[in-house]
Amino acid sequence: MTDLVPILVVVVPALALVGMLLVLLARTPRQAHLLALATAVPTAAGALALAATALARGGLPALRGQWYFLDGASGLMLAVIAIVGICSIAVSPAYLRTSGRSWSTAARSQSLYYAALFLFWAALLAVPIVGNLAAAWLIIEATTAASALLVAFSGRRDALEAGWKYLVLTTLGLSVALLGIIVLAISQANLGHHGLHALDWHSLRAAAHGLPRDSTLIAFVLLLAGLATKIGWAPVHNWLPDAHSEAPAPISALLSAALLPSVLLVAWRVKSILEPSVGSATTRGVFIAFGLTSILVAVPFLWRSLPWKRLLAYSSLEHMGVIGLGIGFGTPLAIAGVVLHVAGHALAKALGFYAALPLLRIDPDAAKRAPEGVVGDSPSTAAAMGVSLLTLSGLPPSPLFLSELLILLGGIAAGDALVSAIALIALALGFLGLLHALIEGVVGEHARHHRRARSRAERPIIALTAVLGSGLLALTAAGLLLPGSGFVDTLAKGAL
Amino acid sequence: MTLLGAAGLAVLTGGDALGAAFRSTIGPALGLDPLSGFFLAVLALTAVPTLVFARDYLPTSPGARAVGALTAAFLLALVGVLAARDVTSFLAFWELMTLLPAAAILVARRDQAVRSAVYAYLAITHLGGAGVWIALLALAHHGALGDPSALAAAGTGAQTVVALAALIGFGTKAGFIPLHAWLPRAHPVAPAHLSALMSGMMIKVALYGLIRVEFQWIGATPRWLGLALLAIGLLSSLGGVLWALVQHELKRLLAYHSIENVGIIALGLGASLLFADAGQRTWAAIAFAAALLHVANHAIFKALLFLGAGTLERAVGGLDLDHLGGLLRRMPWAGGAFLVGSMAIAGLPPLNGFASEWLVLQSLLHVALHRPLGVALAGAVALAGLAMTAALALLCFTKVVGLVLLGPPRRAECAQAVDPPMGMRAGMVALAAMCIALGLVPGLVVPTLTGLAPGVHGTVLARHAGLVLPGTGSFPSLALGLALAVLTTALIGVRGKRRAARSPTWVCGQPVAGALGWTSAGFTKPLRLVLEALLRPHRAIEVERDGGMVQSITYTGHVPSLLDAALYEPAVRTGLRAAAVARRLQSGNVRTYAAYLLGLVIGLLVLAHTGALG
Amino acid sequence: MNTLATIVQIAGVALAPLLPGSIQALKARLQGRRGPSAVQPYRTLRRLWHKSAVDLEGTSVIYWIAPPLVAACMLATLAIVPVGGHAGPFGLGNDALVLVGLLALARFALAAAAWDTGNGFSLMAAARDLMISVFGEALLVLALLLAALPAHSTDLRAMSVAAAGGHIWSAPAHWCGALAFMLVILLETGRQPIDNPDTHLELTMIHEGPLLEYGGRDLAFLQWAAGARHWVMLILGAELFLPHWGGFAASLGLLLAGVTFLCGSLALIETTQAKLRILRVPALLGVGCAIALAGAGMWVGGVGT
Amino acid sequence: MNGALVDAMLVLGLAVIVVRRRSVAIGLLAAQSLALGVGALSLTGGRSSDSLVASFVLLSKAIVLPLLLYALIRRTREPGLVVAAASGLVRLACAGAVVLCAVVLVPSIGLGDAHTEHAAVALVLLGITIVVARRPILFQLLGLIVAENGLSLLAVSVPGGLSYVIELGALFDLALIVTVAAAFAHRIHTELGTGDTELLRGLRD
Repeated sequence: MTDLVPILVVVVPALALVGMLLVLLARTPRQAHLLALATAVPTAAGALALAATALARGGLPALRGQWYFLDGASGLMLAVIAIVGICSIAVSPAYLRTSGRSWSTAARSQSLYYAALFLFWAALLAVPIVGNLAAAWLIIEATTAASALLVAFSGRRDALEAGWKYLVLTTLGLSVALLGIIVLAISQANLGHHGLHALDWHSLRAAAHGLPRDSTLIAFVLLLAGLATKIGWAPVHNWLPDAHSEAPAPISALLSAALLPSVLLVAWRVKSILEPSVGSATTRGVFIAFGLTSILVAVPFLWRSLPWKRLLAYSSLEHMGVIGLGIGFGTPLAIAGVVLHVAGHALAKALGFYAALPLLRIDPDAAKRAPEGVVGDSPSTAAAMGVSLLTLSGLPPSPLFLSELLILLGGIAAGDALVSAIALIALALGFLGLLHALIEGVVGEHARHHRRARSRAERPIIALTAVLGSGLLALTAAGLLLPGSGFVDTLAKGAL
Repeated sequence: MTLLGAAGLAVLTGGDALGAAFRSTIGPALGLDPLSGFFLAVLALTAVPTLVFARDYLPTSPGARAVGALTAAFLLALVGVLAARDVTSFLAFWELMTLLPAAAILVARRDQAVRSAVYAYLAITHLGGAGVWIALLALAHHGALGDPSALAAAGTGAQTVVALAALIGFGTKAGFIPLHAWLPRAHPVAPAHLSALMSGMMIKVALYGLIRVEFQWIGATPRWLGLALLAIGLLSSLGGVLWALVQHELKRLLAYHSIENVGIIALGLGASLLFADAGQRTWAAIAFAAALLHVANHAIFKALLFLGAGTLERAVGGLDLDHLGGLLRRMPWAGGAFLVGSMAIAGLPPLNGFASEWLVLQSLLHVALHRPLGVALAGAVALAGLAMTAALALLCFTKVVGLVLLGPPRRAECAQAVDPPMGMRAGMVALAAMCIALGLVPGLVVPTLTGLAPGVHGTVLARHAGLVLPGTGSFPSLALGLALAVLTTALIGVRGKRRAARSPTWVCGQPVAGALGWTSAGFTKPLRLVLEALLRPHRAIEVERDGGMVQSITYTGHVPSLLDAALYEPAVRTGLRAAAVARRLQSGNVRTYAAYLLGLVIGLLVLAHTGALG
Repeated sequence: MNTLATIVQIAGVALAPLLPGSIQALKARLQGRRGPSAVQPYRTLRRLWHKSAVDLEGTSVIYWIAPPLVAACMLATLAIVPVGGHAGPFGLGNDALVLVGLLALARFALAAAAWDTGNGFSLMAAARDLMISVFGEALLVLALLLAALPAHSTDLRAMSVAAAGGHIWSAPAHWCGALAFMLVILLETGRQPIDNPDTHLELTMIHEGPLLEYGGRDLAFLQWAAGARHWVMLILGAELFLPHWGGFAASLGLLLAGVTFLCGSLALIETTQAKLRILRVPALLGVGCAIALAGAGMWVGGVGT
Repeated sequence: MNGALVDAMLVLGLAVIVVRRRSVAIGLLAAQSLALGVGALSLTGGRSSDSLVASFVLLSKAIVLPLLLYALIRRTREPGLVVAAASGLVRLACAGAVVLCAVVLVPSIGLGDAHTEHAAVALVLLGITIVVARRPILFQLLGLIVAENGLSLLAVSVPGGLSYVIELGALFDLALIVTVAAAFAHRIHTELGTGDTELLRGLRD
């Protein structure tokens, strides 16, 4: 398996790009969809194969080549991106059928949609495996271009607004990050490491001790500030709720479940390579500060009765905060929690966004208003929403319960008992909002008149709920084995 | 369920631990030790009759199948909390225990009132639950689950934090005043068997957690904790019974009584801590046993009463106290059981309520016998308070018995009420029998319970039928019960059969009319007048006149819950207002957002420049 | 001497009605009337014994069982309360707090019976009785606590022994206890200023109220129970809070003296005191509680011991 | 790099904040990009060919982007001048303050001359400031490009030149972004009839 890796790491993103070209050739929407699936399946398979290889290596040192770098974290992200991506492509027709006017004529717009989606996906798949900081930056920037188009796909005024904000803010943020990268490059150049490979993860890691502290600190700060914009950490998260609520549901799923964590992964790697020269106190402090702020900022927004997708967006903010906190704590327990949290959050959030498709079909003004008593109209949609909400609010037996427990325990172990306590209380406060959405939105009674769901249209969401739900339970079971496993310990050591 | 109960009983009597011991690891582990065994046994004692009851009760209610399944899951969660031996599974089952009844309630009914009640329940308990999380995570971190020395090593600071967090966390779930606000909301809306289990067992499991942490895991317990428990207990018992007294709806009344009884248990526990602090092992064990005995008793008679309430609701529809009556004659089985339960909860000899209250009273009295002065006075005050509580409970349940079971039927449905089907009857009668049995021979149980107290090996008491304690003129419950029975029957015999013709009751010669009937508000009027300053009752009288002639007079009165108005509503209001202010962050203006970014970058640069980032 | 104590205790069953009778007689004397003689209660009981009991429409078993139950409770208390520091082998123990429970049971039986009859006057009285008992019970328990302090036990025999001798009177706590228990006696025996046993106006009744719907032997039971309550309370008062010392015979004698003294003082209070407004009573009892607490504090604080 | 050019870039950047007409602003930007390109060219002496390529790319960008933007404003007619967020002086003052921050806060990051370092950082912050200070959608676009010029400035002055792969990649990415952004600007214009971002406030809490 391992010897296939160098090929796979090239093939997987390449396949996605091929898919992009193919769908552009499609004549009819139907063709486009078939072509999309046809290429998506092997792509996902390849990505999962890579992920399996990476995860199977457990505690062993990471695989790396001239251009790629594959460790457990990359494996995790690959798996998440692959699964969410293929699900998104699978449900896309359900969205396109109902989508209104768009950039151009319907037929073209659909293949454009798929093209942009594949470009986005390809970039996402590349982020965790690329072995170079600068290259990672380039790819992230590329995701911005692709996803901005997708966010504004519906062409509605609000969608344009959301897309514009997303574009401007993330680009600005990323230029700040690039500034940081260049500063690093300068320091490397002064150490005599020239050229691109001076910015490879491992060469940075190797040189880390020699890097001058001041400029490295500046670089770290700028990088974090920049990436935070893309991760959606408070206080620079503001594009996130708009983009997530206006984008097509499949895209929102990718944004929330795949994009944010993979950028977070990059930030994590920056942390672990710069730790030797900047000092762990600083790096931990910055991460914990971002995490805690995000959780606290999310709470008041969750308390408002929000439209479904916007609610999920703010819960993404909260969960990015939790993950950042876990990485900041950095103890093996916390890292185990982070790993579990990323996976669990991805599945639950994706399911939630997919549930938005039938929801909007039943109740079109759910785009603007909080849902009411969905169970009355479509039990299966309600079930999907319920599963997603219960998981996101960290109740057993969901994996997020376990991961939050692990992260908080890790926090106490790291000596940040106070931070953990605050985070815990903030999470409990945020839970109130999700709970309200669950009780009023899902099981309540509805005042508005709705279309009743046709049983045929229910099938996909039922299937998704079953699959992702069982996946979540499996995660919980797996999560019990995580603590103390070599896989986690190597991650915690930040060996790159 | 029965099997589990048996297992619990076995472990309880066997006195040795079963399964895994406590550990501070993540991996799940289950096991039992005598304390969990005791609670498990109580759980079984209440759950089995309740389930028997539910078999005939459920099928006629909406979503019966789902509710049944959820009930079973709920019971498993309760067992899980009792059997959990590691932090993960404990917290997991803890959350499930909170969540499942809410789900069951929502399946059964979904109207606005129920939803808001369930929301309040989940919200408050979950917020309080944060305390449980903090306490347990801290314990787990110090490896102090099941190892008292570990936390003691961690220093008094950690001890205090854990103790407080646990007190708040478990206290919320147990319904201590002022953390009780969810309880009178949630219990009334649940189906009868669920209310029985929630009120009977769920809050007891919370107490189980409290005992675990405060008595076993935090090492040497500080004196302030004992005093705090006394204060909380006093507040809860008096407050609970007072507000129960002024309720007009039976289930709400019962819910408030749960608060009262939890308070009594807290009094026992506090006394035990104070004894332990003073180094009096025997009395510490006795007070502990008193608390545990009351746990069992309350679980039994509260379950009985809630089942009874459910039955009555079925029979006559609606539980407004002023519209029941005369049911003892019409439903002798259910009514009789309900009567027994009421007498037991009112703490009347020779029923089980009196036995445990007598023990708690004795413990408090003996607290008051000992120096230092502060503790002694606290004991004396608590003693007086408990006496008042008992008297108030007596007043309250005299009212309940009178309005529900006795006198003329106050509504047409009551006149046609009949006994429920076999299963429901059986469940209630079984519980009533337990009330009597435990009341007659508490002495057989108490020595075992004293053995459960921390630092006690074996038992400190000899086994009798009655309660024979040092420093008391013993309470031979069995003899007393028999004596009362024999004497009463003898006197009845002496009285003979001579009776005059049946006559109506004396109302100054007027015809007996329903309008002359005494109401709940009327019966508690003297007390309301005396405690007007505290209870702040609202009352409104509307007199309709027509040409000087009074056509109709309508009286409406209710007593607001003081704490809701004083504590919860302002807190919620300020919270929401603050949130609304905070939401201005998301102004919708892209330029503002860019400004955030600029500020963030410059701010971080400043920090780096000033060296604040190390 | 236990046998003697037993005899006295059993004699109490017969002697109990004598106490209210004698109090009434004394009171009449103090008021300068020629009232009924001290044995009047016995005459009443004989009369009632030959009347047939009333049977009410729509009542249940509670109404039927209440009077015997109340009487049974009082019999049990008679067995529990020792005389001269000794009690017969009735096997019911001698615990002070059990006494409280039995009194509560009797109270419940009467109030429930009142509900069963649905008679407004009975209920009015029952409500008042229970309301006052809320504070009365606290006072009673505190008074018992004060008596238990020197004995370190709630065993009535030990308590009466500990209260013997003169040195106890040097402790202010004992005085407080005596004062508190005097209030308890006033309350439990239904005397002025708390209740007026002579009233025939239903609206003012407290202890008499629930008896309204009873007649014949039922009423006889209840009347006797009222007498028995006098007996129990006065004996307790004399045992725990009046001076006694020396052997059993002496203490029996002093017990007799004490009871007579208490009867006299009750009669005196009833002649001199007007009846208190019902809503003022809790305040009075509250003051009693405060005194008792102060006493307990002083005792534990070691004042005068 | 020649200090005068750097200063010129800064001044031009500041000017973009102040000027009112879109066409003028685009002119200024073109000038700035040209200055950057020339400066890059001047640095190529005695370096690898990468940097030569890079500088030529920069120059060509200096030509292409302004044309693209010009085309954009030709296609999107503003009904009238968009009301300014704040008066020119205030904007200038803010910009000056930001530049000062950059100068004060940024320590030596290892590039030979502190002047260029500060200028580059200042330009990036200036870009953000433009977005903060200017309402018209086009100006926010210009802000992105100014920031990007700052980055390129730093990139080209790295001793030994930052590998052209990065530079080209960055340029490509940003060009892509700019085109996408231009497309957005056009759409928004047709949607709103004006390029005033104050109207884009539909999404808020």
